[in-house]
Amino acid sequence: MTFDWMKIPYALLTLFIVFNFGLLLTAFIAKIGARAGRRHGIPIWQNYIDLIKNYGQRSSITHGVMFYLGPVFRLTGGVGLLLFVPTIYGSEMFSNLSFAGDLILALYFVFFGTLGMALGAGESGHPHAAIGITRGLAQVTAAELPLALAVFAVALQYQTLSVTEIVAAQQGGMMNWTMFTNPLAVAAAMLAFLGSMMRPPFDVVLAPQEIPIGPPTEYHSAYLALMQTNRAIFPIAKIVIYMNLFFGGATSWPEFAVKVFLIYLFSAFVGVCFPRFRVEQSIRWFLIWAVPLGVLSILWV
Amino acid sequence: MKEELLKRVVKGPDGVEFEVEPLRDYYCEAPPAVHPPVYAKIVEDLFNWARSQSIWILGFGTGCGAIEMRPLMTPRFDAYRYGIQWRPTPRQANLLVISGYLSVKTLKRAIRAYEQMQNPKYVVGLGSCTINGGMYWDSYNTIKRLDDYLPVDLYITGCMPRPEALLAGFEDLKKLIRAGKAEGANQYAENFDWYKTNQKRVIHDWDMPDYNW
Amino acid sequence: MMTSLAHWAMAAGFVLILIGFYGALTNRNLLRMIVAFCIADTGVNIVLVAVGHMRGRTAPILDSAVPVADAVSRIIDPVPQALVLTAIVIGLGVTAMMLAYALKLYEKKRTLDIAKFTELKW
Amino acid sequence: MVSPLYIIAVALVAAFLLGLLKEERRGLAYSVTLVTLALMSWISANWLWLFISTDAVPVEIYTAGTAPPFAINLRMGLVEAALTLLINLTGLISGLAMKDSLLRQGRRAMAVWLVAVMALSGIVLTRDMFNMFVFFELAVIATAGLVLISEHIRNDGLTLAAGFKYMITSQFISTFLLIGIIFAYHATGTLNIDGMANTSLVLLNGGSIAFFLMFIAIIAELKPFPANGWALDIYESADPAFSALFSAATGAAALYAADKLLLIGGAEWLPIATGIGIVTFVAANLLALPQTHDRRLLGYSSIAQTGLILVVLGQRDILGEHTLFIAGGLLLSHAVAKAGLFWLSGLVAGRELNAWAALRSHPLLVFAFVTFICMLTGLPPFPGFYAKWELIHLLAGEGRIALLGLILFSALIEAGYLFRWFGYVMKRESPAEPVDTAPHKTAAVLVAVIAAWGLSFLWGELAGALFGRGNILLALPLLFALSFLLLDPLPAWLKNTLAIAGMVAWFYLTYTEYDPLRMIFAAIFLIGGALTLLASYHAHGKRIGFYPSAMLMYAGLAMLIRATSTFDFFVAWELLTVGSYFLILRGKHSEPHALSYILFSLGGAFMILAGFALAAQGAPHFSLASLQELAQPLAPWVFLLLAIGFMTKTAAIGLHIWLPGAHAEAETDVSPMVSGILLKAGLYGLIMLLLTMGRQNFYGVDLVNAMLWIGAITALIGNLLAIFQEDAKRLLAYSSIGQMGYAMFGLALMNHLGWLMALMFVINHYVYKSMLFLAVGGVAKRTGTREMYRMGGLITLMPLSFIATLIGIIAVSGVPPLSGFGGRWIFYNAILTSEARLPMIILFLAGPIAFLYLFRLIYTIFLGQLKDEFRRVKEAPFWIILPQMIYVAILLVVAVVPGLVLRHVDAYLDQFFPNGGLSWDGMIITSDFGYWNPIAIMIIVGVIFMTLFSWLLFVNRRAQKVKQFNIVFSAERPFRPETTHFAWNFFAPYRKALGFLTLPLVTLFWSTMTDFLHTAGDLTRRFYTGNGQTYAYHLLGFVIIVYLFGMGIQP
Repeated sequence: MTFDWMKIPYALLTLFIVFNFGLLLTAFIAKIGARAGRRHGIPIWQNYIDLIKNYGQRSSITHGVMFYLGPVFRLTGGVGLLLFVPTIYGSEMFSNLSFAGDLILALYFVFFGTLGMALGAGESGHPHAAIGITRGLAQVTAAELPLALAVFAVALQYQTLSVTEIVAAQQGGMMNWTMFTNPLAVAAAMLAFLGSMMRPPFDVVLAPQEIPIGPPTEYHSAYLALMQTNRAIFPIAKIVIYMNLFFGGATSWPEFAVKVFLIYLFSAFVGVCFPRFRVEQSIRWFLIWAVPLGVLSILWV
Repeated sequence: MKEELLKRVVKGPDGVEFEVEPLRDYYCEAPPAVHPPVYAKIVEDLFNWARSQSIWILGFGTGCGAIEMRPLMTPRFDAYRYGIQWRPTPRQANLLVISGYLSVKTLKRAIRAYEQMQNPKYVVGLGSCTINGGMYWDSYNTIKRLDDYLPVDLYITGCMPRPEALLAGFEDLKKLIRAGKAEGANQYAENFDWYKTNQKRVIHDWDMPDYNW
Repeated sequence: MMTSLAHWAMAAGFVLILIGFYGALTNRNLLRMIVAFCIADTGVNIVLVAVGHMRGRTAPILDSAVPVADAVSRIIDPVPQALVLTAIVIGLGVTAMMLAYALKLYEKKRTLDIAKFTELKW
Repeated sequence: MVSPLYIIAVALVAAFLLGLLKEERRGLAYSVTLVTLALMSWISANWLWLFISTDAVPVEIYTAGTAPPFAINLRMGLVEAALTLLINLTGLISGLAMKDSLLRQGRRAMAVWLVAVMALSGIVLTRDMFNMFVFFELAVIATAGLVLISEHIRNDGLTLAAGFKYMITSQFISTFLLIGIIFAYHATGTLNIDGMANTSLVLLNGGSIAFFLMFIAIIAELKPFPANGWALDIYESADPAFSALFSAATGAAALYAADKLLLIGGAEWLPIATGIGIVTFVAANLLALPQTHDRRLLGYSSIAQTGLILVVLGQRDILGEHTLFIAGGLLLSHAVAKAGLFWLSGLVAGRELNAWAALRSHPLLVFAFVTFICMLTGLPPFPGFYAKWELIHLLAGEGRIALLGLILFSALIEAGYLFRWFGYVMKRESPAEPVDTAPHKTAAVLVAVIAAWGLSFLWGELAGALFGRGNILLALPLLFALSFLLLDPLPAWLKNTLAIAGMVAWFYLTYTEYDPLRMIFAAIFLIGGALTLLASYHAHGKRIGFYPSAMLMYAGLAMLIRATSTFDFFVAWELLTVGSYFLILRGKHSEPHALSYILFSLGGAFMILAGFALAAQGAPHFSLASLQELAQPLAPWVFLLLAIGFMTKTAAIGLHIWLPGAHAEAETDVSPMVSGILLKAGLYGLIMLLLTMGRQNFYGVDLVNAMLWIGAITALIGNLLAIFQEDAKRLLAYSSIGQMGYAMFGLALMNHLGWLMALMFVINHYVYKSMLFLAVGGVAKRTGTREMYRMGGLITLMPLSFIATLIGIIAVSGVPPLSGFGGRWIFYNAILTSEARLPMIILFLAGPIAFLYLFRLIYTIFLGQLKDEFRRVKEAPFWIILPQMIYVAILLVVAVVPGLVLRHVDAYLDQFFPNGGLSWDGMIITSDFGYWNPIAIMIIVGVIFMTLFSWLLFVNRRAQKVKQFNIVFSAERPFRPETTHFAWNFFAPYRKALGFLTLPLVTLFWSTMTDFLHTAGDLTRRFYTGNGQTYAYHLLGFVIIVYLFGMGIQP
């Protein structure tokens, strides 16, 4: 098997860019959220400081092997997800490791981190972690459904499962984006997107005082730092998929930055405007509002 | 509550009986370790700077002073812009604010919460009550001097201190941290026996391991 | 065509059978039921004989009065008569058996009411 | 040859001689009785041998030296010889079983016994109507006499009352019979049966009423519903050995008498006989359902069987020359099994069905019981099976569908109460009173067992001669399985080794025969089965009964894939069903679940039988391949029946309620067998069906489309139910339901990738479900519970089980990089080409739900808080771990190189679905839509994972290892692990949101159905009031109804 070894440094470069972008973007979004509350909010570089601090914590404890593996699974999931999807359309350099699999691989790899995190948190033996996981898993099953339907509609629409080809089909003007050619699918997917971002109204998973932030309640120091790293990468990786599928992908880093930011902003926007759902409410909400859109989008194609 | 910590004999599924000693089987018995700064100075300085710019307070209001902390999150004071945030779990928090008088009952919880935080960690005493008991100086139920029980890095006086005072106090704490002088966690580990003796003197129903990992 | 005597006999036989059946179905006393069955048996026997009867012929006994040569044209059908004999014997046996049962049942429960022997059911 | 007349003469002389003996010489009298019966049997046997070995014509015996009509004649032919042998042997063996009672009652009872047997033989032999009447009356008097004499033994009056009721009824019967005979004689001038038949009695003036009277009298002797209250009371109260004679011999004689009468009545009366038969068959089985008294239950069952045989006699117009084979098979099955059961009931002290649990301590008697109920139910290889197969086929060929349906329905009810009873035997608390193991009594039972198997062999040979079928008993896998019956005294490990060796050897012998499709199944059934059996090494002792059952199932599976004709297929299907039933029943609390399993399975099997029968249209041979030649309007029906039949095995929604209990309650090493392996049999059936029949249109409904929907809904509901289970094995069982739904969906897509996905599911599901069941079973074994919330934190104590579970759940969930992902990837590619979008949406919902129960499984068992009492549990036994580790290895290999297996299947599928295959380019697998590179995925994920893991390990190299209570607990501390382990009602929010989907509607439906049947039976039986007069009314009512029906249809 011939393998282009240059792909590795290129992939690492993508990772580096996205990592930094993610740290800044999440801080920026947090600032926007703060502004909505008429605060200044955290400094833009706060995420870097937090990360350094957490890596710099001197002591740590461990609950067992799976406790270690939790964050590792989580970050592997984030990094893998990022690398399995081409970031910049038309760029051989930033097509990453997408030769390994298509859209389906990306969709299922999302769960890799989720599952690993759930296991790690479970190993801590903390009931709140388990409660948080049950909520998270329960919610994600409902939230993933409209996304799956939308993705399927898109795959049907373009008759391919290759992300690159889907992006290619959307080139040549904004009106070729799936957002305009298949608005129902995009609507369904964006509602699903809300559910997967752990922001209000779907953040009961992390209820800070009831079940002190749920799954990661026992995580600290370097474990937490690893998970924070993932917090920077994973949402971007996910948004990259949305961007590629629905919003024409990106042909350059600035376009990438703008699109990712706007998509991210959507969840932040909804998040600051709405209060929290209980889990069963959010499940019903997804089934009643998002799923029919997805169904329609599939029947439409 | 102590009964659960007594030794008990249980029968396994294979019918064999054996003894369970909760303090040994369910809790880690290791004493706290001292974690001196080990990296090169420049690295430690970086870390200290980061620690000072990223203070995560444990969201635990121990007394009436807790009410003065809430405004810090509001637009008026907005402590976030100074890198100060609240975390709901001690594992992730760096700073324990003892907000006002501390009843013996709460002391127990405060000790647990403190011990479960990771090194380095800081304690700030808020209000007069943490210094000398304040108006409760003769109460049967509150402790008088906080630093007999936990290593306090900083006191913020007043009854009550205003949020502005808190902010000022945090800025002072940051200076201490940056200077590498906020080593309360190591101090606690070094003088562990002394602290424990003091703690046990006031907490009569001691129903936990000596160190709560 | 049968003779009118045979008609009457057959009719009487059937009436007896019906009387017997009626008696057996309506009387709850074991002995009365047995008697009713006897009546029915008799009816059956009469019917049997009546079916075999032929007008103007003699009994199927081959003696000097009825030579073997013309027996076929002069005697009535012997088979039903033979059947009746067998049936009577069997009827006797059955009746005796039922009476024995009645006796034993009475010894057991001191009653002859058929409706009292219903432990076995469903 | 000894004249058959001696059968009667010897008995009479002996009975007379007995009267001359002194009352005290009871031993001698008993010997005389037995010798006489043996002599009678010998004469019959001699004749039977003559007729079997040569083509001898039946012999007529003229008693008075003249031909009828002037004298009585007897006839000895094949049937007569067989029946008299049956009667005399039953008399002999029952006499043996009744030894104590006969000795106590003395010579008179023995004489009466001889007369009874003689009279029954006489009924069979005679060709004279009046003579038959005499023999009937003799039988009646003898029966009544026996009852009367034996009364002083029980001394409770019950027997007496029953006897008197019998006398009342027989008075009515004899009146009808006599009047009928005399008028028949009057009309035809003869008493000879053949004479009456030749002169067409029913066509003569008054002849039909005469015939009706005779007919109804003989039929009444068959104890038809509802005129049979008296017979039931006799069954319930009489000595069981006598009941054996009453059921087997009297029944056989009366049936033959009815057969003779039908000869006279001709074709017009056949429907009446059929009608009476089927009503009796259905009603008696229904009434047997609520019975708790063993002998009364057997009585009902006897009546039902007689009804069935009457149906066969009534269907002789279409059964033709096969009537004898069919009726004989059913009659002998009934006679042997019923006699055996009655003799067996003589060994059991209690009269409740539960009391038979005492048998459990005697494996041989349990085997006898199994033999009898399987024989009654008509399972292979017993004669009833052949008979039922032919009967159903001939009925279907002539389009008598309603009758066919009623027979199968009623047979299912019968199987229901018989197997329920067997469940009691195996699982209920054993009563204090032990089984009476007097040698003469057990010998009787064993003779019946030997007769049962002998007859099975004989009928197999007959079927071979008549229809060219192979003898089931000569099939090598079955013989191998049965040989474990003899090997059962050996230690378990030895038998296990033999079993594994046998399965591997069989695979080696046959592997060249399989195409890639069958190869997958063969590998799973045989090699996979052998692998699963490795776990059985953990069992100590002998494990009596395990290996015969398991090997029976595997034999069925092995035969299933090699079957080419519908007959072979169905035989294999029944064998694997029965074998797996016995396996499942071995679980501690599996009684109700095993019952529902066997009922659903048999119901499904009957559907399959009906489907095959419809397809064959009377052809004696029908190969599976010819299914594709079926045309409208038959084809959709056949498809429907077969599909439903197979779907009971894959537990499709609506037919799934048996699975969770059956799989969960089974033993540790049985669960993987019945889940990982057995479920595939249903899929194999569906594949076979779809391959041959393809799409079918049923009144505008595309059946394959319907299957698509069923598959999707099954997947959803299975998964949804799985997340709410507290019992780990039930969770896995529900998960199996869901997985089977996926596979069914894949098949129903009817495209290349859909099938590939289904086959991939077949392999994957075998591997990971076997592994998970073993892992969970090992944990349950160590902890003594299957409730997940009672476990927790076992990861450090059972690390290997944890690893197996972890790999298993990653594979099940379809997360890359393990093999489950391949299935999902193919699935997406498959549905892209399908038009079925709506059911697919349901499947989309089902997918993520799998995460919920999988996480719950691993978390609540292995993570979380360890409980006090489990602090010292050890890792699961080596032999349970070993197969799991092999499965882990397989999963990893398949994950990296799925092409090993898949590309062959993919290539093979090209011949059915030429388009849409995958292309295997080196490491990359490409479909029309996407691509997938398993090795690259594995390497990338592995590298990232290991890098991060080492980094974290380095950073945390000094981390303090803490214990389970060192958690932040809102500044408190946990009190006990039980209150800290969050596990019960794990997905409460989900229940609130979607719980309505899990309402047990299907269970409600089926339980309402069974309740309805029970209630119907329970209400109907109330009309057997126990009053002799009421019974007489029933009889008269029956006569009138039959008269109205029978004479109403006469011209």
